[in-house]
Amino acid sequence: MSVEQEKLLVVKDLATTFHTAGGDLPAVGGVSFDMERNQTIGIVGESGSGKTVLSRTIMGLQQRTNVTVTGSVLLSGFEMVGASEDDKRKRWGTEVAMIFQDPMTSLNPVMKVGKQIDETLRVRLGMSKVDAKARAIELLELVGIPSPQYRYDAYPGQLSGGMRQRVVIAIALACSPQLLLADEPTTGLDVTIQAQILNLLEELKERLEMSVVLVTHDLGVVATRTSRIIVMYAGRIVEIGSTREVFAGHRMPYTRALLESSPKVSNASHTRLTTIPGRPPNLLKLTDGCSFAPRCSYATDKCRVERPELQAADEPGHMFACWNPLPKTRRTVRK
Amino acid sequence: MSNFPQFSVLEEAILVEKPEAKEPLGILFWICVGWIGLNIVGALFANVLPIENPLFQNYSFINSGPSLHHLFGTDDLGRDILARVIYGSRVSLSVGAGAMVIGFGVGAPLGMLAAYRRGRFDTILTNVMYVLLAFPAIIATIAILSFWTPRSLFKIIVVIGVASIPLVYRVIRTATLSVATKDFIIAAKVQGATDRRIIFRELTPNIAPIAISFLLIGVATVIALEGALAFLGLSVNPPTPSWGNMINEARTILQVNPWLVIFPSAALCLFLLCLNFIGDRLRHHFDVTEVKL
Amino acid sequence: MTETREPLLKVSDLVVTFGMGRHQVAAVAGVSFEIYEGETLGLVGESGCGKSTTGKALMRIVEPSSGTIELDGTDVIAQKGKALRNIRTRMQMIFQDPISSLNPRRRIKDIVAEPLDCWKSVTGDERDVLISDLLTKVGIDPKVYGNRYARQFSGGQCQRISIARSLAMRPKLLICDEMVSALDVSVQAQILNLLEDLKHEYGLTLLFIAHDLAVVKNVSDRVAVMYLGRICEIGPADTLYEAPAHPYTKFLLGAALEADPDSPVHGEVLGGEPPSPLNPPSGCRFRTRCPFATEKCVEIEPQLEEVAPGHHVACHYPLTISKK
Amino acid sequence: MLRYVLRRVVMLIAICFIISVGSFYLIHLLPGNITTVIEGPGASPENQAKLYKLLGLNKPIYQQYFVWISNVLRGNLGTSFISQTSVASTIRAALPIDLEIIFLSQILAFITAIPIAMRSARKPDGWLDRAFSAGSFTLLSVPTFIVIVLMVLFISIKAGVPHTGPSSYVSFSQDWLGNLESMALPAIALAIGSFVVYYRVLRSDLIATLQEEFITMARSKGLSQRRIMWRHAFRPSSVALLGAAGVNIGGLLASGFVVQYLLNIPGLGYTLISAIDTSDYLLVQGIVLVVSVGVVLINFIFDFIINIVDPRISRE
Repeated sequence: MSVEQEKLLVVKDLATTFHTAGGDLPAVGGVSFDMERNQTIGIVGESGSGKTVLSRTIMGLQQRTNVTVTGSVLLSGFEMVGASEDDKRKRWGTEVAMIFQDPMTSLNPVMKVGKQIDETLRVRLGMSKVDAKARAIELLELVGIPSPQYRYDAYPGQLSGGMRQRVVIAIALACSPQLLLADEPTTGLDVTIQAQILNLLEELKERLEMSVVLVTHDLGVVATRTSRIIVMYAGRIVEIGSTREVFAGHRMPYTRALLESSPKVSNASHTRLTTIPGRPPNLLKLTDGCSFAPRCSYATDKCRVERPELQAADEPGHMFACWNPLPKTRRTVRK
Repeated sequence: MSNFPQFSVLEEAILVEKPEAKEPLGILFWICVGWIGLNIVGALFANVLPIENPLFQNYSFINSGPSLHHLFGTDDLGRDILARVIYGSRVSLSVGAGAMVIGFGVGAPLGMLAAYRRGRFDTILTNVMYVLLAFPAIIATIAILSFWTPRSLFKIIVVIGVASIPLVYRVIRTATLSVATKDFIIAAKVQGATDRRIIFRELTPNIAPIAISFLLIGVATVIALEGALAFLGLSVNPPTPSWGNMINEARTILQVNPWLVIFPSAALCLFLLCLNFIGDRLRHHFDVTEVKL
Repeated sequence: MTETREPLLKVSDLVVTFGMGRHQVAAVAGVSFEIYEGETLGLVGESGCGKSTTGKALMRIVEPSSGTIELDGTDVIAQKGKALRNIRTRMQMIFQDPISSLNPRRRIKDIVAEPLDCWKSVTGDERDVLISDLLTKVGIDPKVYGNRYARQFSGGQCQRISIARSLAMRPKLLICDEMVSALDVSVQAQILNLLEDLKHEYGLTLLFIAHDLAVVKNVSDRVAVMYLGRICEIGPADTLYEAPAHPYTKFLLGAALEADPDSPVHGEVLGGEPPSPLNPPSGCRFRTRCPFATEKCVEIEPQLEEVAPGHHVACHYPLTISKK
Repeated sequence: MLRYVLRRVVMLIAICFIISVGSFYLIHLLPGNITTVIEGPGASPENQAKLYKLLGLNKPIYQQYFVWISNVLRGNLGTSFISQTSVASTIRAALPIDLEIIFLSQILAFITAIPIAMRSARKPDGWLDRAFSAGSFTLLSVPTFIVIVLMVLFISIKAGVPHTGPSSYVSFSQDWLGNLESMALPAIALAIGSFVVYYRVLRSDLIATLQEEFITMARSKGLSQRRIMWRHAFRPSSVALLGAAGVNIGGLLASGFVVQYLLNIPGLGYTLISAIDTSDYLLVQGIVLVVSVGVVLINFIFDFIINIVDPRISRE
C-alpha cells in the first residue's frame, strides 16, 4: 500500500466502453500499469488501439453520457474513476495536464492566446490580473516563443502550427502539473518542428521535474525519449517494458510487426517491407480470443478462443500477452 | 502537408465494415409524406371531389359551426369552409411550387456552375448575389406587389420566385463548393472526364440531398410568406379562397365565428409542419451537415 | 547512369503562382527536373514547400504560370480541351485523403470503370473483366465488394481502389501525392509493397511526393528535396541520404526519428520556422535558418550544380561529400 | 480590420443606391398615366403640375431619378395627395412604434432563448432539450400572422384580458403603462417567432462548439462548467446567433406589419397597408425606401459586431 502511494500513477483493470448505436464499443479493455515520478513513458499503437481514449480516461475527461468506465486510476493516491467533476477539476492543471493532438483546434479561436494562459493562472491560482499577465509572458518565453509580449495579444489564427503547440504546452504547464499527458503532440507538424517540440518537452520535463506520458502512433517518437513503452492493440496492452527491451527483446508478434513494417531511413531504398495482412479489428465485433490472432502468422486454435493475459518476461517489468511468444533471443534492431 | 486527416478512435473503429448506417426515416416521416400527398391530390382534384362549390353562398347557413352537413362549418356568407380550405390549398401549393421552380431553376444551375468553375465568373456573380441578398426581400416583395396591380397569382409567383434566387444561389453554391474541392472531383478530371460528366455524374448526386431538403424548407417558407401577404390583402383577390385571405376575412368576425380562423390556420400549419419535418428528416438521413445560410 | 536515356517527363523552370497583386504567392518558384522511364523520383519537403502544387501543376489541375512540361515529347502546357483530357490519361494521380478521393455515392466498380466510361475505350463484358482484374490486382475481391459504395471502406482499402482506378487507362506516369500519410503503419507497408509490385507489372514511372523521409527513401531511385518553392537538392536516393550536400537536407535527415533506441542522439535541431512564401528571402531561400549562411547567400541565389554524378545541389557551400 | 470595414462601407453604399433606384422605379410599375394613378382622375391641374415638378416627369428617366434622389436626400419624400401631409412627417410619427415593438420583442427573445439554449446544449437529449427542440420545431411551422390571430382570439376575446384587443393602442406619451399593455401582445407574438430561430441556431451551434477540442482543453485546465459555457463556448457560438438575428430583421419588420395591421396599431406597417388600400403611392414609396435602408443599416451593424466577436472573419 505504502509502495503504491509513492507511485505517481497506478492504473488497474481500467476499461472504457462507449455505448454506440452499433453496440457496446470497448475502446479500452482491462489496462493495468503504473508509473514512477520523473519518468517518461510512451504509449504506442495504431488508430483504434485505444491509446487516445486511455489517456483521456486517465485524466477523467470523457463525457458523462454513453460511456462506462470501470477499474481504477490512482493519481498520487487519489482515485480518479468515479470521482466527482469538482474533485477531478481540482487536480486538472495542477496535478495532471494534457496536450492535445491538433494545435489548430485545441486553442479557442476567438480568444487571445495570452488570455487563455492567464485565465488558468487567475482561476486556478488566484493570481491578480497584473501578476497573471506577467507570468503568462514568462511562460510564453519558457516554451520558446519569440517576442512573447507581442504574441500575448495574438489570436491563435495568427500563429503557425508549431507556435500554437508551444502555446498549448504553456497552458498545460501554467499550474506546474506533476504529470503531463501528451496525446500525439507532434502529429501534423513538420519534421523539423516536431524535433523542436519534442526537445522542448524533454527539456521542460527535466527542468520542472514532471512525468510525461507520450501517446503516439510513431515508434520513432518514443524510441529515444522514453524509459518505458506500452504497446496497445485493440484496446489492450499487448506488451510493456523498458524501451530498450521492447525494441530489442520483444516477445509479442504484433510488436515485431509494428517495428518491421515502418520504413527506416537507415535501410537502403527499395528494401522490401515486412507486412502483416489485414487491418486492426472492428472493436464492435471483438471475439473472446486474442484480437491479433486473425492477422498473426503464429496463431493457433487456442489464440482464437482464449485471450492471453499479460505474463512476465525475463527482465523485470517486461510483460507481454501472447500464447506463442517469439523466442527469447535478443534481436539487434540495427544491422 | 501538415493537416493529415486523422480519424478519431471511434470513427476508425466503426468505419471498418461500416454498414449502411443511415438513420431510418421513421413512421412519422411517411405520415407527413402522406399528408402532403393528400393535400396535393385534394388541390388537383378539388373539382371532382364531393364538396360544395366554395363560392356558393347559402344564406340559410351563416356562421354555423361544424356539423355533419358542413364538416368545418360555414362562413358569414354561408359558404362551406371545408370546400374553401381545400380550394384554398390550390393558391398555397401553386405559389410554393411555382416560386421554387423559378428560384431553383435559375439559382441552382448558377450556383453550381459558379462553384465549379470559380474564377471571374464566380467572383462577379457572387458579389452581385451578395448585394441582392442584403436587400430586404420581404419588403421588396410587399413593395412590388403593392405597385404592380392588378395582382394575380402569376405575378405573386414571379415576384417571390425571383426574390428567392439569390438565397437558392448561395445555398447551392456553398454546398457545391464543399463537394467540388474534394479530391474525387479532381480525380475525375485527371481521368479525362468532361466538365459535363463531372457536373452530372459526380457533383449532382452529392448535392441533390442538400438541394432537396432545402427545397422543401423553401416551399414551406414561400407558403408562409404567401399566407402573410394574403393576410395583408396583397395576394389573390377575394372571393377566390386562399388560406391566408380566409384568415384575413375572419379576423373581423373572430368573436362570432372562431372556426373560420381555426380551420385554415390548422390546414396551413399542418402543411408547413409536414414539409419542415420531411426536410429535416431527409437531412439527417443523408447525413447532410447543416449548410450555413 | 541514366544520362543516355531520354527522360519520360521533363520539367523546366516551372512556376505556379496563386493570388493577385500584393497577395501573390509563388508556391512553386522555378522548378526543373527530369524523370526517366521506369524510375521513381521522390519529392520530399515540409508543408508549404510546394511539392503537392508541383504534382498538381504537372496534371494541369492548377495552371502553371510559366515553364515547360514535356511528357514523352508532348508539350503538356500547350494542350487544350480534348487533347488536354487525353494527355491526362497518360499520367495519373493518387491523392492524400483516401476517403475524399472516391465519390461516396457511387459503387466501387463504377468508380474504377470511370476512366473507361469517359473514353468509351472498353465496353461491355470486356470492361467488366478488366475491372474485376484490376480490383483483384489491388487485393479487393470484385465479387464481394464490387457493388459496395465507397463510403463503406477503410482508408487503406480506399487507397487500393484509387490505385486500381488510376491503372485502368494504363498510364505511363503515376503521381502519388502523400498517398500513404493518412494510413496506419501496418496498412502503409501493405500499400507501399503493392505499389512496388504494380510498378514492375505495369512498367510505371513514379513521382512519389511525401513528407516522410523514410517512406520516400524506401520507394525512390532518386530523391529531390524542396524548400520554399524550389528544389535545393536532387540525387540518387542512397547517396543523398548517406551524404546530404545541402544543409537543409542534412537538418531534415537529422530531425527524422528512427524507430531505434540506439540511434545516435539527435544532433543540432534546425531552429525557427520556414519564412512566408509571400515574402521569400533574397538570395538563397534557406539562408534565414542556415547556420552557414554568408553575405554571398544573401545576394546571390544558388543554382543547382552537380557535386557528384547525378547529384545536384543548390548551395554555395555544399557539405563535403567525403564526410559521413 | 480597417480594410474589411471599408469594403463593407462601399458595399453598403452600393446597396443603398440600388434600393433607391428600386424604390424610385416602383412608381413606374403603375399602369397608365402616373399623375392620374397617384392623384386619382379628379386631381386639380396645379396638383398635377406640383407632382410633375416633384417627380421631374417631363425629363428623361435618369434625370428624373436625380431630381427625385436630391429631394429625398434633403428629406423631402413628397406630400401625400390624399391626406395632404408630408410623407416624411407621417413616417417620423409612425417609425417609433415599429422600433418599440422590435426592441421589446428582441429583448424578450434574447433573454429567453440564450439561457434555455445554453441549458439544452449542456445536456442534448435531456428532457429539457427534447421538450424545447420539439416545441420550437412545431412553432417554426406557425407563421406570426396565425400566432397573433390566435392570441387575440384566446387572450383578448375568450379570456377577456383588457387593453390587448384590436384598436386598443395607447401612445407612449399619453400613458406609458397603457402603452406597454397594448404593446404586450405584439411584442410577445414577434418574440415567439424570434425565440424559435435564436434557440435553434444557438443550440445547434453550441452543441457543435462543445464538441471542439478547445472545450476539452478548457476542461483540462480545471475551469468550472459555468466558465466554460460562457467564456469558451458562448462567444464563438454567438457569431451564429448574431448572424441569425441580422438575417431575421427583415422578416421581423414584415411580421411587425402583420401585427399592427390586425391590432390597428398606427406604426409603419399599418400606415403602409392603409396607404396601399387608398392608393397613396407616394407614402408607400417613402415607407419602402426608409424601411429597406433601415434593414440594410441594421445588417451592417450586426456584421460589424460579429467582426468584433470573432476576429477570424475579417482576416478571411
